[in-house]
Amino acid sequence: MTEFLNEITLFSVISLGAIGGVAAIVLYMVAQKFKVIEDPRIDKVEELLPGANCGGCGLAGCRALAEAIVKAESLEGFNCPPGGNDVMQDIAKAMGWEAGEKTPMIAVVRCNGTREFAPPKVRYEGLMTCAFAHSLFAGEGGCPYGCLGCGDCVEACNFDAMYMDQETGLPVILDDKCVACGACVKECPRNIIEMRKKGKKDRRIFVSCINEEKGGLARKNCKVACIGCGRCVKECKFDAISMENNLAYIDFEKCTLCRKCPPVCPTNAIHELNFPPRKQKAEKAAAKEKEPGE
Amino acid sequence: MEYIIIIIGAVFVNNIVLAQFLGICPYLGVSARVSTSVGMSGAVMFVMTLATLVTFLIFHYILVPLNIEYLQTISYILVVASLVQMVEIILKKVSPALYQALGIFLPLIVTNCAILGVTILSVREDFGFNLLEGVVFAVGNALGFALTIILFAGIREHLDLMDVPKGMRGAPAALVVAGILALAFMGFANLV
Amino acid sequence: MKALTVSGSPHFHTEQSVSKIMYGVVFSLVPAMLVSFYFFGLPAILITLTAVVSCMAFEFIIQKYLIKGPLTIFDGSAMITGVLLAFNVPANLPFGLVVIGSAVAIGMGKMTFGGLGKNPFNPALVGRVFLMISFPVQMTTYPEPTAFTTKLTDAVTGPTPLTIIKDGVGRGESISSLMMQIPDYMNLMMGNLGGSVGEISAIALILGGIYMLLRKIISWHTPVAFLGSAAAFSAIFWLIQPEVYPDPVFHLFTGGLMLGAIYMATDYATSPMAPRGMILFGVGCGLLTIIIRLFGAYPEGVAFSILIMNAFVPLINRAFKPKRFGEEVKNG
Amino acid sequence: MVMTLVIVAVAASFTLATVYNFTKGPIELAREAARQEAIGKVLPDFDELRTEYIMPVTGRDSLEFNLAYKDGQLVGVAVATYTAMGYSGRIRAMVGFTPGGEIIDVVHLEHAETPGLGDKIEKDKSDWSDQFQGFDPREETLKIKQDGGNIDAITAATITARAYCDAIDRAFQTFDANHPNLINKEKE
Amino acid sequence: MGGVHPPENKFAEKRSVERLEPPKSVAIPLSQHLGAPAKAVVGKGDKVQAGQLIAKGEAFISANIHASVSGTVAKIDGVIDASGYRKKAILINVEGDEWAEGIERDESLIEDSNLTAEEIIKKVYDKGIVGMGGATFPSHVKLKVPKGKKAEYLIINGVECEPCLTADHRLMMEKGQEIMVGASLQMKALGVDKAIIGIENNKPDAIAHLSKIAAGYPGISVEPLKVKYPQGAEKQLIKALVNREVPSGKLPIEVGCVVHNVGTAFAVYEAVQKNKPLIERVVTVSGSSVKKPSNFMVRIGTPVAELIEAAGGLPDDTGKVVNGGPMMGKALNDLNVPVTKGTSGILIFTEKESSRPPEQNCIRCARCLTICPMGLEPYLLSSLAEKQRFQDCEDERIMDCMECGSCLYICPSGKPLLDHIRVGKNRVGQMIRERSG
Amino acid sequence: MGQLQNFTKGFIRENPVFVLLLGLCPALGVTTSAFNGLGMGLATTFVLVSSNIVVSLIKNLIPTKVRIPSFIVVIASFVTITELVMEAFLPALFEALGLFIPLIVVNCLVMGRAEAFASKNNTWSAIIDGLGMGLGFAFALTILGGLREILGAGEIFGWSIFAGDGMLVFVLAPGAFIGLGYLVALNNIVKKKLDQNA
Repeated sequence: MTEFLNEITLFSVISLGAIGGVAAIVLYMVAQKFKVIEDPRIDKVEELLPGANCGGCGLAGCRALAEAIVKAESLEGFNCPPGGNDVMQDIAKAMGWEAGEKTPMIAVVRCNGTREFAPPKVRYEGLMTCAFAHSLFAGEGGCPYGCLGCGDCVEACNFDAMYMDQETGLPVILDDKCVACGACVKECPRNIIEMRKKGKKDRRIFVSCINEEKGGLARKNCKVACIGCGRCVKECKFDAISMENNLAYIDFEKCTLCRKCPPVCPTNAIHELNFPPRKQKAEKAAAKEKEPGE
Repeated sequence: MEYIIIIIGAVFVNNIVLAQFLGICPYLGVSARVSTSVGMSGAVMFVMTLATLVTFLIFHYILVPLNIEYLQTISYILVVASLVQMVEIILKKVSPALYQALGIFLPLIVTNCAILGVTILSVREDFGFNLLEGVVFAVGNALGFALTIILFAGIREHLDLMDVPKGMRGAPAALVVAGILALAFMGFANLV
Repeated sequence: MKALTVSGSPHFHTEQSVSKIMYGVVFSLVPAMLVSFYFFGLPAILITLTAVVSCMAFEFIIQKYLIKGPLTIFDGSAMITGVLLAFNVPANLPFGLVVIGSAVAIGMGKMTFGGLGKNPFNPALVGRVFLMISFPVQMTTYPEPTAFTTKLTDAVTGPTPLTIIKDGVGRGESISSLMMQIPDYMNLMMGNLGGSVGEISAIALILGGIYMLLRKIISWHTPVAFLGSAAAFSAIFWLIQPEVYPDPVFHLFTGGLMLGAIYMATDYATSPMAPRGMILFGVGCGLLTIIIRLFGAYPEGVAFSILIMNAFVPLINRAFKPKRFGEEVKNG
Repeated sequence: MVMTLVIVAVAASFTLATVYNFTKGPIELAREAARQEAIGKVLPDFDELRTEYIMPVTGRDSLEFNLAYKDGQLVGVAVATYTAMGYSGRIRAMVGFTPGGEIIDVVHLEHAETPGLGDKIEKDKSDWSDQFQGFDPREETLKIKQDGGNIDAITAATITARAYCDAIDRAFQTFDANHPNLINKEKE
Repeated sequence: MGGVHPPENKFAEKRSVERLEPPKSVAIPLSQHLGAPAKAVVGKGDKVQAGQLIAKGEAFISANIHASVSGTVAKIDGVIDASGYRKKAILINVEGDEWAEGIERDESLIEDSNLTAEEIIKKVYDKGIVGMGGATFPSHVKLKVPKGKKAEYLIINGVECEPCLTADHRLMMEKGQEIMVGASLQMKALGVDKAIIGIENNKPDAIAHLSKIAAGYPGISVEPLKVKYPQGAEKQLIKALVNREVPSGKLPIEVGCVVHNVGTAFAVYEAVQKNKPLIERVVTVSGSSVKKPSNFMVRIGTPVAELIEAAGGLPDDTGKVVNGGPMMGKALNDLNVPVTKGTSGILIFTEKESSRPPEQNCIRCARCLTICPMGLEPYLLSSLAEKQRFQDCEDERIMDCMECGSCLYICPSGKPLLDHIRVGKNRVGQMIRERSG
Repeated sequence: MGQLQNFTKGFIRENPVFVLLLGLCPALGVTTSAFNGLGMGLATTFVLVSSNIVVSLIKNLIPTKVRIPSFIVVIASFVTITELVMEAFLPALFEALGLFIPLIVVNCLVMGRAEAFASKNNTWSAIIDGLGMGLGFAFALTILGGLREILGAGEIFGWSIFAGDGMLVFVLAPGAFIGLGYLVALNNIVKKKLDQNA
């Protein structure tokens, strides 16, 4: 035992203890003297981070990441490679960002101007982005409100929840992948995509057109355009449908998904999604019964 | 002249990143933008010089006389860590502008093996540096780090605008660039 | 009537295209090719063919199976890489190494970054330096030029002028005595000297360069700055100690300086965009070349210096933008 | 807070010291074994070894001279020498001389030369260094042929070969300069 | 700096201006100029005479619009114009060709004028004169020198650097005297004593002709200019003629210059001396496949299809019809769009000519950067815009781009540089507007 | 996450070198041969596991303010122990790894795991985590070392694979970067395949 208590041990313990002590005292004093008041939440987040200061997050160390997170008020776009997902979840918990239930939303494409319904009249050549095509002309189909079909929205989607249907030339949204982030809505230069309530069992009814031109003009370019005839407005019992600028709009907050409006639309501009198929006869009979009563 | 040789050697011939593999983490991590990498280089230069100075004294006046050189690693890391933290705290208070430019990179530097590596190298027997030479050596290495990280940041910004194939995007392309840079720097072999 | 086309302006387009430019470069290399075939014979032809074919093959394989993108092997760029790579190696290099070099040039130098125009470093030089570092023995054994050989092996090998000078100066011999061992300047210019396949004939390379200048494929800035600075820096050392450092003319006509200045440093993707940047780039290349030649371990520094300067290009492009219209108001 | 850190530091250093004390012996043994092995390779049989340090004619650090005796007779001197001219960093080597000054053999101790090229100085990588066996620096020149000496260079690693010669030459020059002294030691 | 040399293709160079009869009906858009649309002052069923005011430009930057024919207003409705979108226009069914009172229709030259500067500007405003070069900036605004600024030079733009177009060239040859008078009137309005007419060297006849006439007009000189595109862009022209650079984001008046097109000078002459509003203009109809490349004097509002008919009809292999020059003009998606005040030419491209080269990787040849007349880096702006880095776009001064199309013309890789840059400009413009309010 | 997954994730999915890009300095610096890579990997594993154990044991005794310095001291101690033991019993490996042994102390992997995992979990999990990550690290280093050894010298673990010279680049500095670059790319692809199958 005495062998181990030789002078090397002594020197080691003393000098390292001294270095440690001096370092700690100096740090303590400096920290006291040069205190800067900051958002206490930064400390809280920093404490949860690994503290390895490896720079793996692309920022200058853990504190920088903590500051960035607190400043951004969200965890989006931040990642801590050594800490992994667990750490991020801890932070979310600590900051209380997880709570708060949102009504599930989903994006819908409000244009049905497929190549069939709105046949191309001119040929577009050049940069295949809607942003540019929009600045150039009304679109191959001629509808100045319709989908340009260059797929800017698909590009914008970070979740692989959209693709371009090569047949129709329209984007398609995959219900199970869409997280309603709104990127596509922002990207569309014609504001065709709308964020709507996901609905019970993913069921949705909406007017798949945003053309505000007069009926004839709209119809000239596209067979399935809303011509602003107003029949659906009359049909709706719940005041969910409004008519403005020759265009019907279904308010998803008021709509009860009763499925009364789609059949009355003369241009089939009203779409219903994820409903079971209609019983043709019963439906017609019901419609006939009602009509005289109205 | 001797100092110039030390610096040229450290910057070009035995570049700290490309030939010695030190400081790779910040080299890959903080080189996304030229402006960031300039800030990082400044911070590294500052800390590397200071740390080498302090550890050099500790090594020669505490560890060697007491015959406890084996405590080099542990005492160095303690010194470097607390030194960096101290500098950071002071800088934050005294000069917020400088802190924004350099200070925010300071925490990264604690675990930057370039600092610890250079402090250990500078007391290596085969260099036999005196204090001033050791400090010049540290400055040279910091310059070498700065040169490579800034060059690298430039190339990365350039690659950002290119559609690098998916598999190679990010770290792989960055590493290959580093490899080619290292190849090119081999041309400086034996310059001094 | 068919449907009208709608597109953004302009509605006119130049006749130039990527492949026209690329094949223009290949065409301008013909004189140098002929000279090397004359001096190195059949092996030079075979090496060039091997490099071109394997470069195109690797580009094809990578594009088809790894990147799965459009195939562009016939746009001429892979061909240029192949020719330039072949021009940068000794004529007696084993074919296996040529293939490895092509794989590195195309795979690592070019396709890693996505292909044509995206590579930060000159692919042919990446291949060359890779070979240089990996196989230093084979890469520094140069055949002596002998007109019209058809022998594939057993060519007489000998040192290049640069190696003679480097070793001689290392021994402490004087330049004037060393100069006796190397061909006179006329022969140097024509290409009658040891060296890589395509770098030997300064005259042929200059001819190609003039052709490219006339066709506006390259601008004069980079080559002139490169050659000028190399001459200037070597002249400074030469004037100080003419017995230790060779004269600028020697530097200009030996090694890969001409090939580098005219063909490698002017590579579009890896050189600066704006004229002022090109000049800085050329000066940097020239300076580094001379430093490596005079003080480094390698007798030749053109490849290294161009690669190093390639790394500076993004920074140079940031620093040297073209003069913006209306930036400084000059009223007069 | 300060106390915690001090306690941690003290605990750590105590542990380390213990380990150090424990490994100190083996480390020295290992070092000594390596040295002995190198000396054994470059010298003939001996039964006694004396070590002294002599400043070389050129260079910064002293050289380690190991004088080997057999039956009281000096049978050879193993010199641990170095050079800073290596391709990358310092090269250290052990050179064995006969009392007359002829080289018995050379082994490298430490180097960071390029693997595949410069590392041909290692005995088990290449027999290049065998050419030093029986080399008499008084008769021939300890330089590579490119530099006008009598040593074949390593292909594509001229610098390493040149550096190795420099290290051996340093050993020889120092040996030569101190020759009478060293021989005299034998008589003591 | 900069500039490209596209093939000139001036097929209609030697064809004198031909006057087209008014069509059966016209559609006169309410927005034919830069700035706010004019407000219609007639209604459905109203009878109008040629030259009668039918819409008033009330905003600061706007212009009056006059009936170009006589007849009955059929309706005011959306009509597809060159922008590709439906815009409000006044449709008039033509009945006879009656002209409003006070307009002199004979061709005799009236040189003298005793109007003051204000009166001239007033007339220019009343008669709805706008820039005829293509930008259609209301001329009266340009003639009013803002407070604190001083005009030194009037520059008359006779460059016509766009390939194919010959309208200005013919006008210079046939109405040289009138242009001189118009220029003198503009000089008076601006209060300057120097005017320079810039003409590219590829029109030696026009240079000779105008130089001869200019000798009789004090202060007016004719300067031959190097042939390059875009020599006729305002800022480039000023640089070439008086060696001054208009600072980024500023107007020419900043360096004491005001630039007007020769067509505008002619229109000013007609407005001031003949009381004639801007209701007709010279339009080149040309193209390699066009049977009869021509220069027509047409009424505003005439459908493009009628012009093409007059030039020999639409060739079968037509791929593209462009309103304006080949470098900056807009491709039409409908041939019934009306001629407006800014229509300088209708160009017809064959299918082969109209297809773009296939896009390849950018090889960084730096051609776009060398030729950019504004000293920008199109390759960089385009990739920044493509990567949606719009802040960087702004820092790289994307807003200085005047969309001359040189970069896309010269690009050997066929990259849609300008397309990307336009998207970028749009987004950066949006950003700037959001920032300022 | 099960303990098994905790253990295996370090090999491909969360490989410290290939995916997290941690500890690259030693990964590049010592991997001139498979043996050196393995040695370095095991040394790091030892430090990682032991410091994880100690950190998880003392986590409640350390005030947060000096948490990081204390952990550094703990790690540094184990690094020094490794250094001493290796020098005593494996002098050849000690020579080969050189500077990179003391530099284990600044390996982000060690610090990161100690902080992120060990300081929040019990000792048993900390051991598993340290072992998994450490062996993943050793795995990566061995692969890279093996690759460089095969291509550069034609050998693996010292056994000759093919005669003649290899590509020298791979034993030199550039080869380290290039080799690692392509291995990271390869790992990305493998990971993607695994994810698709999962």
